[in-house]
Order: sequence, then C-alpha cells, then structure tokens
Amino acid sequence: GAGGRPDENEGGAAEVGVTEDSVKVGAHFPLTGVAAPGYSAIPTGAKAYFDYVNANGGVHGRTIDYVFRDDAYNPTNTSQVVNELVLQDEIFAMVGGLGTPTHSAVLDFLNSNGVPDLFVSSGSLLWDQPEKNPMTFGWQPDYEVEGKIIGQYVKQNFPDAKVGLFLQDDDFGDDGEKGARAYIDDQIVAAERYAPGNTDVAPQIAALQASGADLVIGFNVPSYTALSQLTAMRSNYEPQWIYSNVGSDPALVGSLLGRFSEGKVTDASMLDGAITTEYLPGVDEADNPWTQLWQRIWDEHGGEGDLSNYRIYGMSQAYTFVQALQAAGPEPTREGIVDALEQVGQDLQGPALVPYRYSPDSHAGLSGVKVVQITGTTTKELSPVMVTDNGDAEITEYTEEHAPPPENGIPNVEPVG
Amino acid sequence: MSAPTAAARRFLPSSVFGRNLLTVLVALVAVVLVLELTSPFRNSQLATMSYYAIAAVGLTVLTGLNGQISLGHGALMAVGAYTTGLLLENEAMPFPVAMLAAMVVTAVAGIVVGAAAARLHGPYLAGATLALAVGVPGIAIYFDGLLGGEQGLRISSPTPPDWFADAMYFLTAGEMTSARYLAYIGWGTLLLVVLLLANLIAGRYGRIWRAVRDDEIAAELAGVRLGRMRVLAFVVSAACAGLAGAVLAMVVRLAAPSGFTIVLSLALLTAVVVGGLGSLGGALLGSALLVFLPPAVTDIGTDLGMSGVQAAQLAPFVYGVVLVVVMLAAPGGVMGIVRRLRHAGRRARGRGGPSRPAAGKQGVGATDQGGRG
Amino acid sequence: MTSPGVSETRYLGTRTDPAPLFAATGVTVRFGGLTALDDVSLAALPREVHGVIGPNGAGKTTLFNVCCGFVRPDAGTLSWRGREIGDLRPHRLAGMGIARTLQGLGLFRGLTVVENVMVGADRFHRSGFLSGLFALPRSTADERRLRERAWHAMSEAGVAGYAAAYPGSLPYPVQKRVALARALATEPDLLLLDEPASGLGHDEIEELGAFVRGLTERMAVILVDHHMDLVMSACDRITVLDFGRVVAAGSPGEVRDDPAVIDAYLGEAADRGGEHD
Amino acid sequence: MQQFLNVTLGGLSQGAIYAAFALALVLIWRATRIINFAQGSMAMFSTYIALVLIESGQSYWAGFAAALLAGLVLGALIERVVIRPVEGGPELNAVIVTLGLFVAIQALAAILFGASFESFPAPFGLSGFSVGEFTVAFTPFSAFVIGSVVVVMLALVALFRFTDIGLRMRASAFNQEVARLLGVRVGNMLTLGWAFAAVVGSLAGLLIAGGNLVHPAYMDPVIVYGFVAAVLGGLESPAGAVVGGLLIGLALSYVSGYLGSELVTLAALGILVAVLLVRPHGLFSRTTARRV
Amino acid sequence: MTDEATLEVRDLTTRYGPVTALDGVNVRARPGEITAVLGANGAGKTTLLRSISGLVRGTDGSVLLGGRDMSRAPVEAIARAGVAHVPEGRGVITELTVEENLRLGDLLGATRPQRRHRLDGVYEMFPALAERRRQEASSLSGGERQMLVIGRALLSGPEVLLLDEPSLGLAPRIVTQLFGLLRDLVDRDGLTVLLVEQNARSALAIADTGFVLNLGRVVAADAADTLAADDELRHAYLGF
Ligand SMILES: Nc1ncnc2c1ncn2[C@@H]1O[C@H](COP(=O)(O)OP(=O)(O)OP(=O)(O)O)[C@@H](O)[C@H]1O
Ligand SMILES: Nc1ncnc2c1ncn2[C@@H]1O[C@H](COP(=O)(O)OP(=O)(O)OP(=O)(O)O)[C@@H](O)[C@H]1O
Ligand SMILES: [Mg+2]
Ligand SMILES: [Mg+2]
Repeated sequence: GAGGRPDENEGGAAEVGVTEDSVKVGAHFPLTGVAAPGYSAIPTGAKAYFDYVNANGGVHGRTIDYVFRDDAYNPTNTSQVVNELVLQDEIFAMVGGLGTPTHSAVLDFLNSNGVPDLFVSSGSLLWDQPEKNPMTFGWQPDYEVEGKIIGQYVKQNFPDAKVGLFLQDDDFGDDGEKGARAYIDDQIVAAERYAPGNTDVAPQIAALQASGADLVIGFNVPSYTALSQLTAMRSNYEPQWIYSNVGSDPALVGSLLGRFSEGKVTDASMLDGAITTEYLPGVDEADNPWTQLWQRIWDEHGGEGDLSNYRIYGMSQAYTFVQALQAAGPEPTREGIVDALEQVGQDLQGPALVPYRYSPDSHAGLSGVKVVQITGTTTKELSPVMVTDNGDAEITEYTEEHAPPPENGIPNVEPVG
Repeated sequence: MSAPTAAARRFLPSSVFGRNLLTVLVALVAVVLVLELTSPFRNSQLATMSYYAIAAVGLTVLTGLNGQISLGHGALMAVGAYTTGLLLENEAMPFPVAMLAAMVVTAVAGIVVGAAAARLHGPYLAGATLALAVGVPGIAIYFDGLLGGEQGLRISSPTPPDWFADAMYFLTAGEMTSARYLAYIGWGTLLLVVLLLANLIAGRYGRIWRAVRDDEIAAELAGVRLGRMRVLAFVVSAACAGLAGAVLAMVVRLAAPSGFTIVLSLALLTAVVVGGLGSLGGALLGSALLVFLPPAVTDIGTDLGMSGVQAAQLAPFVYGVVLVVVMLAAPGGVMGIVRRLRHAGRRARGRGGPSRPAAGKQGVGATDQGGRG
Repeated sequence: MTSPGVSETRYLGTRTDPAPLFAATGVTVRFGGLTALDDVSLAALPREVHGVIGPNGAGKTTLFNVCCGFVRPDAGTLSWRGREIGDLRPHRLAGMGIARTLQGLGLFRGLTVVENVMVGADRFHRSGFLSGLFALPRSTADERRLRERAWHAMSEAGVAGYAAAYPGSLPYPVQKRVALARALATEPDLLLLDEPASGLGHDEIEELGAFVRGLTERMAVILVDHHMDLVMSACDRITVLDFGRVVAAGSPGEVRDDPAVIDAYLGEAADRGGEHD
Repeated sequence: MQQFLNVTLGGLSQGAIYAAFALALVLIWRATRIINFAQGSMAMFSTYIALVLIESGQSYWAGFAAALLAGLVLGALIERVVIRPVEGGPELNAVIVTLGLFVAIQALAAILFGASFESFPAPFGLSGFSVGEFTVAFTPFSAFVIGSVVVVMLALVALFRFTDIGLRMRASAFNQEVARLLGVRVGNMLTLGWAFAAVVGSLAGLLIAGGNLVHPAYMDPVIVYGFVAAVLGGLESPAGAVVGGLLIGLALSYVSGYLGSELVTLAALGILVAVLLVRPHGLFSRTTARRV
Repeated sequence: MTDEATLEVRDLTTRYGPVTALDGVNVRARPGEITAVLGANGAGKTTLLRSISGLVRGTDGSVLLGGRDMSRAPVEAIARAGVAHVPEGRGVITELTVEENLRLGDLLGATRPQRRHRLDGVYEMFPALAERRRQEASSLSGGERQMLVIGRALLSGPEVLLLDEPSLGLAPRIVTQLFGLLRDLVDRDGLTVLLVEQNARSALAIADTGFVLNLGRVVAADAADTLAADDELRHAYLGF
C-alpha cells in the first residue's frame, strides 16, 4: 500500500458479521413518523421468522441475529442508520431495507463497502443494476411488471372502459403507469397524481370523475386506497377500482373502511368488487399451507398484534434470506451469498407464487402476479398467475404448481458449488 | 470625567482575529485526534454532526444575534444540497468548487428570503419560514426531470485523494476511510465557518445585529439601515445553511425532498436554543445532542428489552422530554449554565464581572416608550 | 396661519437671527380624525437650545417624529442647512448630523455600555463586510477608532466607568446618560432630546441642564421636557404647543408670563417658582 | 362544472378544518402569546382517547365528549406543569417547549396506541348530497364541520370582545405584571386559555378524524396549514383565522385539482408570502401601532 | 398606633441578588393621610412599593395590611385586598384600547352601572382619555399613558394607593390638578396613599407625613412640614 500502509483484507479473517454460531443482518424501516403505520410491522414479521429458524437450529448451525433500525422514512436518517448497521453493528448483509428514496441514499455506500444488499422492500427498478450495484437485489415484483399485467388484463376484460389512473407522484406511480400504458395507452382518459403526504385527494378524485373514467387503476399506498374510496363515496363516484398489490391489502384496507359502519355510513366492505393483484398467499387464505405456517410461527414467536399481510411480507423475505444463506454454504461470505443468489436464485421455491428473476445479469425480484378480485374479506382469482419481465418482454402464463412449504417450515437449499 | 487612558486601553481589542484563529487551530488539532482515534461509525456520526453544526451556527447568528426566527433553514440546506448534487453529477467538478457554488447559490436565495422576511416579526416570520420549509421541497418534485423528483439526486461523495490519505497516515498512522474523509471535510468546513462567524460576531456586524434585535428604533436612529442589516444576517445564515447542505449531500450521498422536511428545520432550531441562543459553542452542543442522543436512547430501550418498534419510538419521546426539561431547568440553554458557572466562579474569586440581564421577550407587541426600563 | 402673532415673534423677532440650521415649516400631521400637529413651524438656530413645551398630547413627540422621518407629515416641509429635505428616513439622520434620544431609554439591553455607544458612533465606520468577515487589519483598526470615539462620548457623559456593564444593571440616571452618550457619539450638529429629565432627581436635572448648555459650543439642541426648571434655565428660546398648534414662542421669560401658556400648560403659579430656588 | 363544484366544496370542507385548528392557535396566542406547536399532538392524543372509548363500545358522542374533556384537562395540565415556567421568558423558549411536547406526545401515542392506521367513525353520513342527477362532494358531516367552526368562531369573538374573562385573559397575555397588579389571577387565566384552546384543538382533531384514518402523525399537515391560515388571518382575529383557513383550503384545492398536487406546498408558501408582503401582520390586523 | 395604620411595613429587607435594595425598613401609612416616600435615585423607593404589592419578595420582615400579614400573599390577592399600585412607567397595556385598560381596573365585583359610572368619572377627570377611548393605548403620548394608569388605579376605589412617581411625564398643570384631586380623595374617602416622588418639594407640599430613604434605609421620618423645614435634610437628601 502507498505510504507504507498495510493492505486491506490481509489474512483470511472471518467474514464481517459472521461468527462460529451467528450471522448478523440488518435493515432500515420507518418505525416512527408518517410512514410508520403499516410498514413498521414488516420487520416484526421477519424477526418472528428468524426467531423460529433460530429456535430450530439456525442455518448451518448459526443463529440469525436480526437488527432493524428506524429511519423515519427520511433518507438522511437512513444514511446514518445504515452507517450504524454496517460500521458499528457490523452486519453481514442488509435484508429488506424499505423505501425507494430512503434506500437509494445508501445504495452506493452498501455497494462500495461490499455489503450484500438483499431484497429491498420496494418495487422500484433501481435495484436491478447488477453492473453498477452488484450487491443489491430486488425482491417483490417491480411496479412495471405489475402495471403490464394489470394493463393486459384490462385490455382483455374491459376493452371499452375509459381508464383513469390514480398515481403516487414518484417512481411507484411512474413505473406502474409505464407498464399499464404498454397495453392500454389508448384507453386512458386521465392520469391524476397525488403528492405523498398531502392527504387531501378530493381534487384528484373530482378530476377523475370529471374525465368520465369508469375504471380507475391506482398505484398508491394503502392509506391512499382508503382515502380515494372515502373521497369517491362523497361524490357518489363508483368506477371499477383496480389497486396495485401494495395498496390493496384487503385485510388492512377492508378493516379500516369497514369500521365506518359504526358511524352509520355504508355496509362493511367498501372495497368489495375492487380488483388487485397477488404474489403471496395472504392472511385471508386461511387454508393455504403457507398462511398456516406463518400463523403458527407468529403465534409462537410473534409479538403483540395479529398476523397481517405486512408481517407475512416480512416473513417471506426472511424465508428467502434463509434460502440464500443456505445456498452460500457453511462458510458464508459476502461475495459468496451474492454468487449463490445469482446462480440458484431462479430456482428457489418459496412462499411466492412466481419465481425470482435472479441471475448474473439480473437482480430483479419476483417475475409476476395474478389478478384477483376482493370479495368480502377474501379474494377471488380472476386470472392465472402471469409472469413477464421489464420492457418489451411478453406476458406468459405461469403454470407450475405452487409448492407447499417444507414440513418443518425451514427451507433446505443445497450449498452452491 | 476625564478618562484614564489605561482604562481606555483595557477595552481595546487585542487582535480578535488572532485569538479566534488560535482557538480554531487548537480545535483543529482536537478534531484530528478525535477523528483518528474513533471508529468509522463514530466518524460518520461526527460527519453528520458537522453539517448540523454548520447550519446551526448560521442559524444562531440569525436568531440569537439578529432576533429573526427561522423555521425554514432546512429549505436553505436543500438549496445547497441540490446545487452540490447537480454540480457533482458525473464528477464534473472538484468538490470544493461545488461547495463554494452551493454556498453562493444559497446566499443568493438568502437575499430573496431575507428581503421578504425583513419586514416580518415574531409569529409572522415563523409562519412564513415554516411555509418555506414545507414549500421548497415541492420545487424538487415539480422539476423532477432536473432534480430527480421524490427520489432525489444521488451524489457520489468525494474519495480521499492519495496525497491526503498518505499525509494523514504519516501524521497519525490511521487508515483514511471514506467516512473519516467526509468527517474531515465536514469538520474542516465547520471550523472555517466558526472562525469567520466569530470574527463577524466580535466586530461591527455582530454588534449592529444585536442592536437591531434589541431595539429597532434606536438602531435606526443611530444610522443603521434595518432592512439591509436584517437581510445581511439572513444571507450570512443562508450561506452557512448552503454549506451545510453541501456537506450533507456528500455525507448522505443523496439530495431528496424527504431529507429536508420540516423536521430538519425544527431540529436545527431546537439545537440552537437548547445549546444556548446566540452562542456558537451552544450551537455545537445542540448539534451533538441532535446526533448522539436518539441512537443512544434507542440502544437503551433495546437493552431494556423493548421491541424494536417501541425502542424506536422511545428516541423521539426522550428527545422531546429533554427539550422540555432543558428549557425549564436552564432557560439560557446549556451555554447559559456554563456562563452562570463561570460567572459564579469569577465572583467567588472576588472580581465581580458585568452581569447580564435575563433575555427578554423578543419582538412581541409594541414597546412601551413612555415607560422606563 | 392659525396664530399670526406667534409667527411674528418667531421670524420678525428683535434679534438678528442667523440662518436656521434646521427648520420645519407648516407641518401638519393627522392620525385618523385627530390632528396631532396643525401648521407648526419651528427653527433651530446653530448653537442654541430650543425648547418645545406643551400639555400632554400637544404633539411634541409627534413633532420630533416628523423631524426624524418616523411620521410623514400630511403637509409642510423640513429643511436642513437651508436645503429642503425631500424624503427623510430615520436611518439617514445620523449621517446628516442629527441625533435624537427617545422618550424612554431605547438602550440595547444585550449590549454593554461601550457597545451601545459604539453603535452610536457606527456612522464613522470605514471597513466593509469582507474585512469584518476575515478580521483584516482594516476592520481591527476601524473597531479601535469606533471604540475611541465611543470612549470620548462616554467620558463626556460621565459613564466611562460603566463601559463593560450591561445597561439593565445600572441605576436609572446612569442609563439615561448612556443614552445621551450614544447620541453624542454620532457627533451631531443637531441634538433632539425628548424628556431627558424624566425620572431624574433634582441634582441630576441641574447637572443635565449645565451639560446641555455646554453642548451649544458644538451643536444646536431641541429639547422637550416638562421640568420647567430645566427648560427655563437651559433654553434660549421656547416654542409652546397646544392641541397641535403653536400658541406661543419666544424667550423663556416671555413664554413664562404668557397667559395662554399659563392657562394651557403651567397652571397656577404653584410650581413655577422652582428655578428661583 | 361538476369538477369545479366538487373541487370547491372539497376545498371548503378542508378549509373549515384548517380554520378550526387555526382558531385554537389564535385562542392560545391571544391568551398566552405563545404559538403552540404541540396543539396538533394534543388534539391527536385526545382523539385517540375518543377512539379507545368508541372501540370499547361507547357511542360516538360519548367519545366526542370525552375527547373534549381530555383536551381540557390535558391543556390545563400542560400549562401548569411545563408552560408556566417559561411564560414571560424569552419567546423562543416557549416555542422549543411546545416543539418538545409535540415530539414527545406523538411518540408517546405511538407507544401507547401503536403506530398504525385506524379508522375513526363519523356521526353523520359520509356520502354527498344529491343535487338533481349528480352528487356533490358535500356531506352531512361536512355541514357539521363547517357549522362547528362557525359556532366556535362566534364564541371566541364574543369571549374576547364582550366578556370580562376575555379581557382578563388578554391582559394576562400581554403584561402579566400589570394584570396581577389589577387583581387578575394571571395563573388561572393562562391555564384557562390553554384549556380552552386545547378543547378547540381537540374539536379540530375530531373533525379531521371523522370518517377518516388516524395515526399518531395524522395531524402533521394540519398543523402546518392551520398555522399558515392563522398567520394569514392575522393571529389576533378569530374571523381572520376562519377566513385564512377557508382561503388556504380553497386555494390548495384548486391548485391540486387544476395544476398538480405537487404544487400545493409551494402554493401555500406563495399565498402566505404574497399576503405578508402587503400586510406584514396578516389580513385582519389593525393599523400598525405607533412605534415611537 | 399600630391598629390605626392600614399599611405597615416592618423590618423589610429586599435583595436583588447581591444588591440590598431595602435594609430593615419600617414604614407606617395611615388612612386619610398622604405619606411621601422621598430619596434620591436608587434609594429603594420603587423597591419598597414593589415589595408592598408583592411584585418582589422581601427576604426578611413583613408587610401588614389592616393588621393582616400579606408578605407572602400573591400579587393579585394583595390587589384584591384593596391595594392599587401605579407602577413607575410601563403600566399601560399598550395592545389594549384605552377603555379596555380602564375596564381592567374595575373588574372586581361591581355592577355594570356602577362600573359605567366610575368610568365616566375618570373620563371627566382626564378628558384626553375620553376622546381616545377606542384607540389602542400604544397610540397615546407619554403623559396620556400616565393619566391612563392613574385613572385606572383610582377606578376601583382602592383603600391603599401606591403611587410611584405619578408626575412622570405629566405637564405641570396636570400635576397640580392631580395632586389636588389626590388631596380631595384622601380627605373625603379616607384613602391611604403612599406617594413616591422625585420632586420632594411638591410632594411634601401635599403630603401629611413623609420619610426619606437612603441606600435602602429610612434616614428620616416625620410630619411633612417638619421635613420640609429641615434644611440639613433638604440639602443632604432632598435636593432643594
Ligand atoms: N399613531 C397614532 N395614532 C393615533 N393617535 C396618535 C398617534 N400618535 C400620536 N397620537 C396622538 O397625537 C397626540 C400627540 O402625541 P405626542 O406623543 O406627540 O404628544 P406629546 O406632546 O409628546 O405628549 P407628552 O408630553 O404626553 O409626551 C396625542 O394625543 C396622541 O394620542
Ligand atoms: N431588577 C433589579 N435587579 C438588580 N438591582 C436592582 C433591580 N431593581 C433595582 N435594583 C437596584 O436596587 C436599588 C434600589 O432601586 P429602586 O429602583 O428601588 O430605587 P428608586 O429609589 O426607585 O430609584 P429611582 O428614583 O431611580 O426610581 C438600586 O441600587 C437599583 O440599582
Ligand atoms: Mg412625548
Ligand atoms: Mg423608582
């Protein structure tokens, strides 16, 4: 090294964050502030699953030590918190850090420090840049893929509908719009955007209503689903609603809106009949073996509160991480886990209905969704599971059976290489 | 009534600049020691503290010395951060140039804001600057093509040049990590800013600003151009905020609207007041509190066995309580306590310094000219 | 003109008046329905103390405010050294050579006495912002000059011993002198004093009177006060206002015995003998 | 046309909510000369108390009353314990104390009640009135909101203009020492001011929550726009607060509906600056006071 | 003797930090008398009045009102017990209108017509105020403000009146008028008045008794005319 400095990484010291009997991973979530409602539940789900795995012997004899910290959905905080995780807590990898603006603040830092940045909790396309950001992997279906599948569904099933878009004014809305326009550009009569944080959406709904749209596709977060429903109700606007997966969580939104019956408003389920997409079995599918597994784990290791789709989301991410860690072998390294994901990522079977797109050339997450309709507190399938990729890629039907979880609830992936 | 010249000389300055420079040099040595001896994580915390502190010292000049409250300094930091972001894109420019540009652009913004604010007082000024804090990030969303919308601008922070790393290694045998380098940039800037502000405060401008704060009419009668001095204070303060924004952009590696919410502006104000209004040292203390207290509290919460979510809520709770308690127990802020202790010490030694009256209400209502002080 | 007799005493007076340093002519000020000043004229001659007296609310402070640019007159003009002043702004006064003390104290509570007075001397600063920022020798020298000026003014007013104290901690009479020192530090040619004696004890008022007389070597003074001893002993001429109008003007002796003044202002002779004591 | 009508009506109901909050700020300003940044958090807290009661099976109105009462107690308590020592001190200290309370109460609510969305019932219908063949976005609940705001405004005007207690409150706020010398129990007046203001604030909180989602930070946007509305109106005047609130509500609604919702915050800034440049003490300020 | 005094100050010591402003002061004021408090600037006159009305707390000694110890009572309780204090300067609430200021003086327990009547009495006494009743007090001139404060103090018909330099900023004619009025009130209603004045001569002219403070101590106390006749005292402390 220059100036007589010793070179870095001398000797074969153990990998950061990995000891004989533990692996430390971290994440950042909004646990306080405006974005906390809903999202703060995700890490509690992940934690419950990791606890479950630890109670059952861990991965390669190591327990998973999961640290999550609050960034209040503020990127400057994220940067500090991730510094803390990487430099002070010395985590092995980042698992499921949440948010597009927040996580982009630490993208470079994680990559330049060689920290695996797995399964970002956001559907932005940013996480799929293996050249530039070799350590970062997406997880959920990105918004463009979802938009394409919804667009095609509308094209086929509502060919005459006048479509309005209700969009969050950032990448979420933009990517979704791009996907949808690929199929129904000519049907769209209005695209209204709301600024996240501004809770008055009456002007947007009024504009949609005025445009004559009789089908509205929303790429928005759950609270705005509720707000859009409430606002539409005021002016008796009743189009066919389609909400993206992120905003639809029927259990959450349904329960939120249902309660207004107490103030003698409407019947229980305002969201009844709305269309959305799914890629994970949710709490409403009590018969699904995956849901049963999550319920069991939550009952044993969860904290306060009930199992929710947010918690299932966290558990599913945790499940995927356990798979990756198993694939990385008994002596996991940061490089190793990334390599392993690139090699076997496409074949991983898990709670998701569709496969991941991981490969050396792609760090994109899940490849598709199925379209469903909300009926009461559960959902009815409207389309088979569809998969596709970004850009011009075709939408195809995914026909493989969704495998049930392993007996003991813990995956068993062979180490790579 | 003739003045003994010896007494006169006692009040002549013995090179203010020399004294300030010496203090800052000593501080510089301390900074090098601290940065070299602490972990990369502490380095990064200190880097964070540096940008809070740069903005806070600027704000304390505006609010403490000139009596103009600003709830919108976060917005000015945003101007600095975005300027830096645009200039550092594709590493088009060496970072000191970008910082300088950020400072200048923000100072110009400060002229505009300051001119609008010059006629406002008390809650009206608070309201206008609050609206500024909330409104300005909207610009970034509106011009999302240029400014990256909600996602903001990603910024590649400067890497330590070899000569610097080698020089520091030669001096301290410490490795130059990126976090440490950023902390050096931040603290270097901070010390420079503090030196210059200390010069200003000790001289004519500090005096005039305080005079304007205490009694506008009397100041005007003494020939002070109120509007100009108030705008100047705003510009100086904005320039600091611009530099702070530039450091923030490099340390956080991002300039995004959600980084410049009203919370940031309010945090700066609390830092300034809790530290001790009008005092540069107080602003530093307040910034330290801002950076070091919340994580410490979260850790304590976790140690006490609280769930992660609850431990996270504990931090703002304790922070809020600390603000309240400090204001109740030490209305002059931390520096107020220090001053009182020093004063008591001096009196104990029997010298009896000048006593400072308790600061009065600022700018509320008309002053009753018919009365006596 | 509402009181022609008065104008005569003013302008056709027996003395041969030198050109006035400062003159207000035909000043009228209205606040809503209230006419605070009605066609008031007044001239300050060099090296003279000019008293303005009148009942409470007669418009004395308002007249000062007009002279300082705080109140814009609805009619009338001001002139300084024979030239009409168009747009008078308070902050220009000091530069022109006019200083004023306030009918309270108007001291800067957060500044030490010497700093208070240095603000008064501020119009003599020469260095700019950048030299202040970098504490260049220019600004240090400048500071020293201001400090010296302040020191002179403080010595003159007898408050040099309190230089490092904050005004709030000082006895009231000392604070009044600090305010005076600050006004003197601007080195004015005309000094406007609004009730400088209020709240002072007998001895201090006497001292003040002598001090004001002493100032006439360098400047003209316009003085408003309700202490007849002071006004009568210190002033060369007096203008009497009532309900915003000039009701009398002339030498102290003339004014004192003017029945209109006694009626409107002085009242029964009870308190008038003060200065003979 | 329908869009314009709905955007207008939406703006009015939103504006009424800002006005309600602005009224609380005006009340506390006139009674104690403090800008209470914690007003929103306090309102949120009492709304949660109502929610807990309603969820446990009580009627909406029981919860409503309980929230107002909780506001009253909370306001009085906070004034007595933490505001009293900073009253009459430097203005900024009180500001920092209320900011501290703002943060602390919000965090406390998150710890006690959880940081998730909950829906809050409304006592009246939430679907708009039908006019001819279309439905306008004006609901019975909106009518309730606007009615409440008008009633509160009139009550405040009457309090300050015609009653001795209003006069005592104002005197205490302006000059504690003189008020004391005149036999005014200043402490009680200040407490009363905070208590009243907290009740009005809680009312605002309830009105915003009705038929909507609540979470510990749900008042945040309202605090900002409510403050802006109060400043626009001149802070001294209840009528000004209502006009300011409606103005902001309408303007933001038009901007959001016709120009784009990302411009809303900028528009608020623009309106405020434009008004303050012309009238530095707000729309309803009296003529500027004598300076010398 | 003691019973006769409505106001009695015993061994009162008051400190501001290191400064001892009052040092064991004993004072007695009787109903139907004007008691002048004299002394140079900084003698402690204001502090004495502030200690009586409770604005500052004595560190030692007591203040008795009609025999009741009020030295620990809150300011407002003392005011309600019938003590009206005209503070030195600064007594006007500038943000309120003239009439609102006056109404404040008479909030305690009178009926509306009674209050109206008293208010009209003040307006009669100070016609300048009547013309400006709806104006904000900040627009008043210095002397008008002083009138307002005095008028307000008289409004509620107090038993004890503490006047701190009431002549401050008032025109000589108004001062004469005011002192005459004061004399009348005292003689007619048996008011107890403690009058602080810089102008010892005119104060002693209307006072019944007086005492002289110097550096926080009472250096002389006697009938007013005796004090006025004491040449030595006059030259040492009273400046005439
Ligand atoms: N801004 C204003 N609005 C309304 N009236 C005003 C204003 N300023 C002054 N006045 C009125 O104008 C009159 C003159 O006031 P001014 O202060 O000049 O009196 P003054 O002669 O200085 O009296 P004093 O001897 O009591 O100080 C007063 O009656 C006062 O109430
Ligand atoms: N708030 C205060 N803090 C410190 N010292 C004070 C304070 N108020 C008064 N003093 C001091 O107490 C002493 C007595 O002051 P006080 O005001 O009672 O005198 P006074 O006789 O009323 O004088 P004046 O004639 O100037 O009104 C003085 O030495 C004064 O400096
Ligand atoms: Mg006057
Ligand atoms: Mg006094």
